[in-house]
Amino acid sequence: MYEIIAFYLFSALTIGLFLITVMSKNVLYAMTSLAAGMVLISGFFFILGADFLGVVQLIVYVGAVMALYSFAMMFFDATRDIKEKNTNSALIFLLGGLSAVVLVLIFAAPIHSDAIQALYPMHEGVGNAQDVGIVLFTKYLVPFEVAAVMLLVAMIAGIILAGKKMDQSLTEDMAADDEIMTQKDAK
Amino acid sequence: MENLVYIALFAPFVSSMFSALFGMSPRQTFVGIVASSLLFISFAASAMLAFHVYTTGTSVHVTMMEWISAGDLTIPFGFLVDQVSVTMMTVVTLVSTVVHIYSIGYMDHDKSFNRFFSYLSAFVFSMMILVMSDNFAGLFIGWEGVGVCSWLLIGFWYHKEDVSREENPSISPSWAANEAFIMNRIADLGMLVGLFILYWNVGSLQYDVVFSALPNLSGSILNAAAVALFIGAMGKSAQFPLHTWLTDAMEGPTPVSALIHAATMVTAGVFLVIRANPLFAMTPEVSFFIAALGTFVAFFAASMALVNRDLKRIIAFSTLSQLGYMFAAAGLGAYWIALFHLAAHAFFKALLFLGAGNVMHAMHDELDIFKMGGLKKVMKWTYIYMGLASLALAGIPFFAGFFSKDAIIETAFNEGTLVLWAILVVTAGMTAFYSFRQVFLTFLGDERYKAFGIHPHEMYKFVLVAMSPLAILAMVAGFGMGSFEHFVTKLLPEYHMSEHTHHIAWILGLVVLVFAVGGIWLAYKKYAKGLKRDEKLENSFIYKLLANQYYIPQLYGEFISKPYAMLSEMMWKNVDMKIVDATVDGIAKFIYKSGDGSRKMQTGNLSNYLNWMAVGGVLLLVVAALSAMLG
Amino acid sequence: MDNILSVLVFFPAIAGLLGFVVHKESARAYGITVAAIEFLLSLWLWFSFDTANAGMQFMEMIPLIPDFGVSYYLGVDGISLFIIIMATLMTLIGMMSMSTTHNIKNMIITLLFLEMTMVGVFVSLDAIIFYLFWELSLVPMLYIIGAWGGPLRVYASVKFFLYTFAGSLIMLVGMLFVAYVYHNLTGVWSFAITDWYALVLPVDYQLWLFAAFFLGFAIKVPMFPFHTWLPYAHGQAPTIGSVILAAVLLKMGTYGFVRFSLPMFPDASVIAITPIAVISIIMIIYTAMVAYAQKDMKQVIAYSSVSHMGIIMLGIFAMNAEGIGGSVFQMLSHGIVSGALFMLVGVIYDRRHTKMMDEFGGLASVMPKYAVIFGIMLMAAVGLPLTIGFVGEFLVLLGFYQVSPIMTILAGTSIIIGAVYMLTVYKKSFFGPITNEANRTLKDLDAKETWSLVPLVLIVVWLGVYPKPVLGPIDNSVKAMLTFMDEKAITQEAKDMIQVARSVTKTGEVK
Amino acid sequence: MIGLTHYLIVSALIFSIGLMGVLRRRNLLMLFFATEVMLNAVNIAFAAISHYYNDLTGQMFAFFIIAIAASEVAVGLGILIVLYKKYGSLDLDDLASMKG
Repeated sequence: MYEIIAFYLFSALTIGLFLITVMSKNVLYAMTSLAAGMVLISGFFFILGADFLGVVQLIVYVGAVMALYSFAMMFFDATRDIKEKNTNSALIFLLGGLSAVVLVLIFAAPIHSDAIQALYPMHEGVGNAQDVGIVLFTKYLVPFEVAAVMLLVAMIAGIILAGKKMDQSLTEDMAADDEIMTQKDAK
Repeated sequence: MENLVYIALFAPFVSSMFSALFGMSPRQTFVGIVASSLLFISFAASAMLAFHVYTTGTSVHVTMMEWISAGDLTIPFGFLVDQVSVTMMTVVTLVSTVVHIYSIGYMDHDKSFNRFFSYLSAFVFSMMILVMSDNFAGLFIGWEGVGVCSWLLIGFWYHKEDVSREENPSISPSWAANEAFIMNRIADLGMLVGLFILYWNVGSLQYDVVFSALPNLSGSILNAAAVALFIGAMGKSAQFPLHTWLTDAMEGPTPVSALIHAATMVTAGVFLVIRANPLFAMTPEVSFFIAALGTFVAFFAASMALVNRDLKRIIAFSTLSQLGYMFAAAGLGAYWIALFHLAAHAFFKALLFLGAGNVMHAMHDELDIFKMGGLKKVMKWTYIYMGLASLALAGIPFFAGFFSKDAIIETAFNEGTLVLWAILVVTAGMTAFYSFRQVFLTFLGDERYKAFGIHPHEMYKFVLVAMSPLAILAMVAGFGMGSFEHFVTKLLPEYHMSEHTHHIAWILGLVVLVFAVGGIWLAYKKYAKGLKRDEKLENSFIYKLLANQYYIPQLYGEFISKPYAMLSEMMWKNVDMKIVDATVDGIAKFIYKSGDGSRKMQTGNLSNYLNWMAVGGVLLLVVAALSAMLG
Repeated sequence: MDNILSVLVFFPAIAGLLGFVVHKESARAYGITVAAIEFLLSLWLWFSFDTANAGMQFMEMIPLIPDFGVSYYLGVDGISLFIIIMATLMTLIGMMSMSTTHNIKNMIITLLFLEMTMVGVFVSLDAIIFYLFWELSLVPMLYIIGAWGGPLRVYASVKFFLYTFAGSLIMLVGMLFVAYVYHNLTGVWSFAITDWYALVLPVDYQLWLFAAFFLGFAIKVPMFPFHTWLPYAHGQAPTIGSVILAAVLLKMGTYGFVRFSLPMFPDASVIAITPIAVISIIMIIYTAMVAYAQKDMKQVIAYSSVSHMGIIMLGIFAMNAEGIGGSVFQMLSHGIVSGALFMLVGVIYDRRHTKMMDEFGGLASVMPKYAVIFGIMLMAAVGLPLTIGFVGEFLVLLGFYQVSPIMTILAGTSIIIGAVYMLTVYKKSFFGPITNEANRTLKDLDAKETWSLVPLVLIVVWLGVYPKPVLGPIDNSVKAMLTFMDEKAITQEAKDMIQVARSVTKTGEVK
Repeated sequence: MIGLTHYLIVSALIFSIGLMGVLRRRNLLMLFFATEVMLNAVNIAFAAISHYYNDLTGQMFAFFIIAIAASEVAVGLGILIVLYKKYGSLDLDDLASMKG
């Protein structure tokens, strides 16, 4: 009973929050609701018994990713409302709606699961983190290492891409840039 | 004997090659002399072979080498000298030799003198292959070979311009040459089909093998083969409806007309029917058709000759008519009579043409007999020769034509085909009329040529001498009829008149004679005193119809050549360019345009790309859902 | 020399590579020398060829990708031998007569590469190697047309390339499928044609595969309605390009039918007789009519090529030794005759820079030697007996008569309409008075042109009078192939249709 | 009782919301947000499948997706900053240099 309530609560909340993320004109609102949605999704993971995944979700998404976004926001003007041309919104809603309907249809259809056998079954009485650790460091060791390298690469890439001309302000108007350029030319 | 065969065959070839060496150099008389001597050697060899065959009664058969060998087919270059072929060889080489010598005189002003001899000898070589071959394929080599030589020789004066049909019915020498070649090709297709039929049913194209296998074949195959071969014969012998090329072929130099289009090549069709007599003897329906067609052509051609004004064309029509006689005889089963008429006709018709050549030479290539007259004074010998030949052609007793033609008419009576007999008799009268109309208009009466400022002169002496063998043969050849029959019937089936026919033969002969003499008399009355033009007659429908050759050349032009050209044009411009090629280009254009069109999708706007991606994704989802539901 | 075939294939290519260092002035002499050596090598191949042996000879085999059974596998039999000799001969003659002067070095090198691919196609016994050479041959030709061609050269060369390329890709799919089936049946991969021969396929497989190969070959032949690239390619190509294209490249298509389609898919081939015969007859008559309507001398020859290729196609599907042997012979005949005709058109084009017939007229008076050689080639083209053209055409029609008399008569009209357009060309160009003053001063054939054309004339006459040395080995190999097909055919209809050596109804048998 | 289907439907709905965001938004930052939403939706599905089939593979996938999402954000944001420096805008309509 507790599980049902939790599921519906989380579902309603995440859908609502993500809708705000997608619809909102304000970047700050969007980001905040996204972060909240992420937290609630970790709730799903806890319900599902994937404790470790839930924790990772919290740490990585809500902690790291959101932090990245918030830092990135500092480069841009987050206070301004975003002006977008929303052409063809009918098509967009149609596509979104259609995909939702079709996906739901597919998933709602009975899934024949007889043929599916667990390759790496969970063990009763053993913690999720332990299970995950065993699989991650045996079967998925190589992908895990690759993922680690990828994260390193991404980090370096992020620093290099964002780090150029850090001395210049992005939020001030571009005229300053031009001034600098003209000064350089003058020299 | 084998060497003689090769000498007879290859002497003309050597002559041709020798002349060809000088083909592009200016006129050299010795070329003509060498060519003529080589031809005479060929004639001598042929005569010796004839003597050999005549005395021993055996035939000479040589196989030179294998030609084509593929699958089960083996075609050798084999040559057979028997009674039929040796007759043809002798006639061909004799007339050829005379014509060669004649040409030295006739072509003496022509800058392509050497080239002419090369072609002429090549023709003789082809003709020798045609008559000597021991198989149908070899015959076909000669058949096509004479066709090409005929093309070369008709178009000898290729530099002449095309003119309208009203000005010159055969447009130009090169046009006439092409017409002749193409018409012959139509018939050659029939001939080829005949060869195929025989091969696939007999397994060989050798005469002896084919003929001995004939009794085993079914009637329909025999008929098909006979019809196909006869179609081939119709082309070469210019039978209706493939006859128009022969008169147009008169564009060629006159010696060519004498040799090719009178004495030898055009008789190849008759030769084929005689050669394949076992086949035709087994197909009475086809044979009767041949006889009927021959009779029709005899009359048809004679009718056109009645009103024609062109010296050579009249003779050409008469050739056509005489070929009809030969086919009539062959079709009625009297093969040896056909062959006899072929030989006799070769002599007097060649003589007639050569005489016409003399007149042309004298009249500076004027051919309209209405512009001649009175030439007897300056061209006595030519007059005599042409008179003799015309007498022979008309079938006046004791000249060559009398015996042979009479025999044919008698055969028609003997076979009970009285309609054919009647037509042939009437045609004999017409023959006499047009022959003498031509002779009288040319040689007698008022000297109309003077109005055109022409000063005619007699031909060179040696030319006249060279023509004399033909003249003599035209007079006396008929007397050899008995021994000829004896000679060739060793090979050809004998033909005997019935008791009844034999009984009344003299009456039949008399009837023919009455018609012939009547024809001559009519011609004499009308034309000997000079030309009196009868406007009313000349404007009558029949006269115009005949003068325009029943409008058949025009019909062919309007209903075959022109539509073919138009259809070709349409095939090219509309079908090939606008349908076939346009389809291909259309596919290419479609690919290009679809690329060009879809290029607009590349707006560079990521949002649009995302939209497209989503559309694709959703579509795939839908497909997945549908297939899951349906599957 | 055991590996004479490899030498034949790669000698021109290596010589072509070396050609890059040859000086421009001597490039032509170099090319002619190489081509002459290559020609002599091919003649040597003929002399050491065992004419009594109907099978493959001089075989070489080096595995290239053993896992997939791809190997460098060469061999010749009576069918391919003479096509190879013709290819080397026509390359030599083409180079000798070549009048191109700009970029001559590039031209020579391109031609030598082309020669490699041409010889390669005809000696390959491995489908992948065959395909490789087949496609490679497009590249030099594309370059020749595109670089030395007429005003529309880019369009023509791209059309030529894409069209034939599209067809051969489908053929490649077919080849891969055959290999796949072979793998399924035997458990090993092989692309060797001789291995494929042993494969007995069900009729429906045969039909699909036949169709796939058909597309590749038919476009190359080119069969109606895939022929429209040809007039453009010929119309725009330089003389040498047209000569090689008509003489050799087109033969690849018909050769492919003989080498692949017939022995591999005998039942499908028998089923295809009627449709292919109908297409062939359309080709023969239709393109002959189109040729008649042309104003451009070269286009006439180009369309006449299509018409003649129709005869060859008809013979291949006669399914008897006469027809197929005649077809192979006709390939040689057409190669030499049409090659010579294109060279002749090139001669007049060099002098007048036009190929339009109404520009000419009366050429026979000013250029007698030219007119004579043109006349001989024309007569060979219309199939005059005692020229090379007759033997093949006669045998093809004779062979096909057994299949269908009516169709043979229709196809036989080619001897009539062929004469119609050829004689029309001759009359328009050579006969009549000289109407165009520019023609009055034309020079007759010079030594270079004469020396390149006279050998062809000699061959035309020699093989017309005495075709046995060539026809004999062809006949042997064709008979062997037919015997093999007859044994391999699974349906009774096919067995009945394929005539080995018992083609003639025995005398006395009443049908 | 809540079954796998329920989770999958929720996942599908969230995914569609993300998709709609991707389609609708022109601002690159917002696009990133929408992408995150989609990734999370998938993660839910994986975790649910993992749970209901009693198999850890699904969770493994989710881990890697999170790892990839993290790198994506790091690199992506770096690129965004460079873009913003260069064009002064993050609007897709202004960034049409790939027009074909």
